[in-house]
Amino acid sequence: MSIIARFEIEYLQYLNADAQAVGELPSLAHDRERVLELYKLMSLVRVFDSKAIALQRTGKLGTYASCLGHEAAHVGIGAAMQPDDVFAPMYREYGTQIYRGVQPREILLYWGGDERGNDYANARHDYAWSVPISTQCLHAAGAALAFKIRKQANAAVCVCGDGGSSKADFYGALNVAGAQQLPLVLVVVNNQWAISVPRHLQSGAQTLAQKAIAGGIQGIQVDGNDLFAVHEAMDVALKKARAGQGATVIEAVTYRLSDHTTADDARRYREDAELEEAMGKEPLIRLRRYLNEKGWWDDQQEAEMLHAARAEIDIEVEAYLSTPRQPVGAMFDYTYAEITDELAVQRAAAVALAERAGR
Amino acid sequence: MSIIARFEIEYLQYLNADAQAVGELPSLAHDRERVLELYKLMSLVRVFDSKAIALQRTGKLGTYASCLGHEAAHVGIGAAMQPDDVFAPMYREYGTQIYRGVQPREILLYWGGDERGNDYANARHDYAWSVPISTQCLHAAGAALAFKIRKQANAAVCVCGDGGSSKADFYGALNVAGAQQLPLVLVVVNNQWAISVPRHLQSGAQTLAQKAIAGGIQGIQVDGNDLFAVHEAMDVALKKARAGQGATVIEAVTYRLSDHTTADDARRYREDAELEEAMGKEPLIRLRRYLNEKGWWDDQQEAEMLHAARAEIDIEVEAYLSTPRQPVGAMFDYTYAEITDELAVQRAAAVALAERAGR
Amino acid sequence: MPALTLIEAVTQALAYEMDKDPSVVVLGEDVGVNGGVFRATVGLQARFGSERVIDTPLDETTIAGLTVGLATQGMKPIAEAQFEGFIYPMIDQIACHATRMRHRTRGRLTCPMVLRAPWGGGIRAPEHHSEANEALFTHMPGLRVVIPSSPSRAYGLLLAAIRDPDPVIWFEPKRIYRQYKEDVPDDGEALPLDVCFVLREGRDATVVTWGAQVKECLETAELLAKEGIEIEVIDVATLKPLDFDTIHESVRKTGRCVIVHEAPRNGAVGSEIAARLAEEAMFDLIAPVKRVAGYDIPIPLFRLEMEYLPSVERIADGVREVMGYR
Amino acid sequence: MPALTLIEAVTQALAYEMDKDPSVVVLGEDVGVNGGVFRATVGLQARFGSERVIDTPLDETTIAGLTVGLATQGMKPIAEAQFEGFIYPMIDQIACHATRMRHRTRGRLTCPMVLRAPWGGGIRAPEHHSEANEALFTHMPGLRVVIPSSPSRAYGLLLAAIRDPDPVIWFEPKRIYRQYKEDVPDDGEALPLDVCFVLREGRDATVVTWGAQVKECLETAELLAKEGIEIEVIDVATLKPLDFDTIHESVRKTGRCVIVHEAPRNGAVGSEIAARLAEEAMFDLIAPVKRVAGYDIPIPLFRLEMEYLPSVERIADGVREVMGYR
Ligand SMILES: Cc1ncc(C[n+]2csc(CCOP(=O)(O)OP(=O)(O)O)c2C)c(N)n1
Ligand SMILES: Cc1ncc(C[n+]2csc(CCOP(=O)(O)OP(=O)(O)O)c2C)c(N)n1
Ligand SMILES: [Mg+2]
Ligand SMILES: [Mg+2]
Repeated sequence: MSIIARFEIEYLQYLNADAQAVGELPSLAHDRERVLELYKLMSLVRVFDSKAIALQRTGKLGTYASCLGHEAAHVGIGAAMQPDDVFAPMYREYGTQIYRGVQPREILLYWGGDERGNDYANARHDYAWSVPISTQCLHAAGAALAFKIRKQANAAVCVCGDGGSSKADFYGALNVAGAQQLPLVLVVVNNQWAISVPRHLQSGAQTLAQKAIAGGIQGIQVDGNDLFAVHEAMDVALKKARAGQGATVIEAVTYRLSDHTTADDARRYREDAELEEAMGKEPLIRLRRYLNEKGWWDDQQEAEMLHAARAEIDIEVEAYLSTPRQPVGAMFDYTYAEITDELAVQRAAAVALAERAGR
Repeated sequence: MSIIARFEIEYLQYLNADAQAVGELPSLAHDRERVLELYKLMSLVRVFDSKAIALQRTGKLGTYASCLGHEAAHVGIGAAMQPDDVFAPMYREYGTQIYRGVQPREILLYWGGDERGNDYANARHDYAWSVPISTQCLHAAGAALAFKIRKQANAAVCVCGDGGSSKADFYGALNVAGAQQLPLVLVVVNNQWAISVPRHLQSGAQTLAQKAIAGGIQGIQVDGNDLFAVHEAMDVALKKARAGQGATVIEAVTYRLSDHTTADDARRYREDAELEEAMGKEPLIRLRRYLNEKGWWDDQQEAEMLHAARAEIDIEVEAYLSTPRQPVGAMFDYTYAEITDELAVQRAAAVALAERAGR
Repeated sequence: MPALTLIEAVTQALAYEMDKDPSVVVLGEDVGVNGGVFRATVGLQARFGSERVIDTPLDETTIAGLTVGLATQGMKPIAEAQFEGFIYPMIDQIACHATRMRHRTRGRLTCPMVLRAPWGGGIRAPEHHSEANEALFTHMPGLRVVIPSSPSRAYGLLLAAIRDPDPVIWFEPKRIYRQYKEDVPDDGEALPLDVCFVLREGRDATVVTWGAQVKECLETAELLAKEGIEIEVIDVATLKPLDFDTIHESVRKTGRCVIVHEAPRNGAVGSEIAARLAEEAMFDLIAPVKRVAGYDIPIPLFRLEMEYLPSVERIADGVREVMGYR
Repeated sequence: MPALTLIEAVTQALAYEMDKDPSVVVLGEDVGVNGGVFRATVGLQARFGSERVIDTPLDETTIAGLTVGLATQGMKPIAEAQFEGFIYPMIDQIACHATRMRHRTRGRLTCPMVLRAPWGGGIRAPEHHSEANEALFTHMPGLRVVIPSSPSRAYGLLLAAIRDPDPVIWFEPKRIYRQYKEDVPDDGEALPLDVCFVLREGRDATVVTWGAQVKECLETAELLAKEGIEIEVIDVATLKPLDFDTIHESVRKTGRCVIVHEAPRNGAVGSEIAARLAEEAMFDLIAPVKRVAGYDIPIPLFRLEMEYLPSVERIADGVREVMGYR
């Protein structure tokens, strides 16, 4: 019996739950403007999130997936990416998407039951939300393959959850990323729950980062509530990918502070104590403490920033609510590049019916 | 940055390519009767294999997948299993199957285009060959789950190839085996090729055994041409599984000395030199050298054994060739437990048509 | 006698059979403590334990393959796909193995299993939560495909599905999960898996449908009755094997047939019913067959989804059209 | 002018378009050095490099997902499923993403891709190597589904499929891969993806078919001509969208229609054609529609497979049956 292979999984954290530095901080942490920019985005996302939930509760939005508690992970991912990289989200990465130019009104339009929400004005080559779990991981792998074929120095990034890391498509992406040395970063945002299924029922693995080993690629676990750690791991992984040195799995450990979606009630399956404990580690307060302690931020600035954020989101909500429904015929117009004869007949009938009914 | 998990993959070999002991041999190696029994089975399988290829070449069999070079791996797997364990093969594990009671005539009948080949007289709860790659891994996982639910101290064993270890179903089995602590042994018979695709294009992983790490289960690589190593690793893994201590991945490193199937021509994509080198490590000669050096076996015994094996296989071939085709109606009789009205009509029509044509 | 909604009747049937038959197990995502995202398996894990009500990892391929493994080794698994739109990764194991174990092994191994999934549109759900993809399964030899449309039929048919020795695809019309209650005695009485149910008799036209659309068809019948048109409403219920005889018998009487379903029209279960009519009932028909179905587009997100689903208006138009022939 | 078999015409079309359009790439299992297990991609890797002709890991889910990723990011991927029986794990990515990218994003992302697979029975292959599962795809909005039946149609239709801005499922009838040769000029001329081909004219009955079965239908035409029955043979070729007009026009003339396919009858493409006839051609029909199809069972292993596939005998019987009506 001899040992033929050895592996290690590293854990990266810069700011602990008490916002204290653990070892030397990365350069981002010293860049006041940049950190404030990202903090403001995290705050904006949180304002957006609670507004969206309120809209849902009052019947003005469909089912909505909250991102409460994921702000550092999502913004950290976005901040490390370049515009020409490709992003393939699951369904709650508003922080990443807004950073990349997706508008809150677009996000609302989608959850409001209107496909036009996915016709992003910016980030036009990014994927829309991928409801079938982890299928986006293979789109990102395909995008990465396209970069490789075209010798384009960009990377593709996908995000899935702890649940999503059990899925065939995740493993397939991992496998081909290693086999083909793809410029891909697979981020597993491990928020401990997949709806009601706890992390330990998803996998017997000690870490989700170690799944990387199965594909022969690098894996790292980071504190997903630490913006600096997420950003740094992403930055390293992206540079490696763009340089043609292969793929990385990043497990960002965080916690879903909300229900799974507005259609869920987490009290059915989750202990209050667990939630409370997790609240103590949440990313926004942590970063604010860091800013406060640095003397970069005070309560007045916080209040002003929140005021501005609310005003900005109100405009977005207004834009969403005042968007008229698509005409009935629109549902036929994007099935093929050119409508087929058969669909043209169906379209005419549907439009006539709606007209007759005065819709 | 800290290390939060460490892993090692071990390699197991007892007899090297020159049939010399590497370290202390396991108890099996000292059991003359048992080793001879297994050697004879390996030899029988090889006789069977060349006979089957000959039948195919002369139009008396359909496409056939040879097991040349895999005899130690296959027999080693079978020999470590108990009758009540469940076996889920891919499509060339005749060594395992014959050990478990499947008859060569049944194997021929299946490759001869007759479903009755899968109606094994023995090993009645084992699966038939699974042509869709690695789908059998999940059947084995399900069987293991059944054992767990029934608190039955048995294990399920599946085999897939190096190619098969890329497949969604393999990863799914791995994942659930770890999550549910299933009594499962996943054997990857890595013969370096998946038809024309070499091992390195399947995966960037240094070993296929390390895929176990993704599921949080144990993985080990063994010399798949060393009967003792395969048997020992299987024995350990099966005992662990039956004791409720979880699943194992065993990568058995071997080489496909034949074409992929009789429909393939490996000269299109494979260097002769590689094949020649692999011939030097093949399992049968290696074990015979061990037996010879032990003084347990001589040329005369070898000749007699081969003679007997050929006679035995001839009887099987005869039984196969003299099996009349199923009646036409039979193709309708196993779609449902009871034939549906619609199928009864179709059946009557098909039977009438065949009768009219004198078939 | 308990008054139950359709989904409560599903739960009652599951509990009944788990209680009677220790080989019955339930598996899927969130079926355990959470009792399923629609609450179909609520209470089962507490009652029967986590070894028989299993929260699986999030991979539909895994769920399907495990289910085949369980079923072929003496268990009777009832797997859940959380929505019909997530059933696609299960198709490989269903098509290649569940439907063929018996065939492949000449009866040595069999695959008694039920694959349950909420099905269909109309609940203002996100993308992929509103599909009607039953046609993918009715084309596969070896399956039964069932869609109940009332609490009592859900109870009786589900018991039959669980007891059936072959694989059953079982879709639950989620739009009518809680539409109304019905007395559903927990008597363990199964309903037959090979007959259509005639829900309303009528002399003028036969309306054939299944699932949630039964509701619209019955409403249409009320509406048209006021116009003097009496339609016969047939709930197919078991889509495979298809009880064409009941449909044919009705068409013999009415001479007209309108097929209503929410799946896209092209290559749907309605196509097969129309084809059977074209083959076997041509001389019974006064009017051409009429299909009122989903359009051949992906079902739109919810702001437009009701424009997509067959409405009372569209069904009534369809019937009036065939009434134009005499 | 090169005389090519059907599979050689496929290779020629692939090479033509790869040469013209650098965004075209080929991916699948064994498509590289080996040139595919049937030799459809032979020579392509040597000519266009291993970055454009990619041997993927052995996972159909991966191949399908990569293909969607490539297609949505400016490439034109042509993926191969090694056999139609291994296409099932691809259905999720096809149904949920390939068909919907355009729809979901209102045209922002599109998915121009071709998924090729050898298709159909009759070559004495092992289990799962003889399926005819085209109906699973014709039901999906957003797809085109094409099955060529001659070398020149294979060439022209494949070029059209590659150039099409939407996803195309492309099945190759492997039984006639090398049945005969035809002059197929390498002129880059595509054929239309929305018409049926009338291969033989006839006044008495319309026989509608596709794929390898075209061969049996044309043979049946010869046979029946000797009995004085003249059948019109239509090769549907593009199954989705369906050119029903050509079929209808023929039926208007003949008044009789026999639909021939090797897939199981229930819920097949033949069902849709028969349904359209029942809806739109009832008063043109003298005889009921007749389907001659695979039985509703898994296609048997090869010792019995020819008993399963529609034969000249069965097709002729079908035509004779509809000829009984006048
Ligand atoms: C293929 C598929 N199966 C099931 C679902 C239903 N579903 C939606 S989210 C979810 C849990 C996802 O958990 P995780 O991946 O951990 O992400 P999280 O929601 O926790 O961020 C499930 C099961 C789905 N969307 N897709
Ligand atoms: C799902 C699926 N895809 C493709 C194939 C075609 N195929 C048959 S064997 C094979 C290669 C298998 O290689 P490996 O797993 O290494 O096993 P080996 O044949 O080398 O023992 C392929 C691609 C198949 N049978 N099933
Ligand atoms: Mg989660
Ligand atoms: Mg191999």
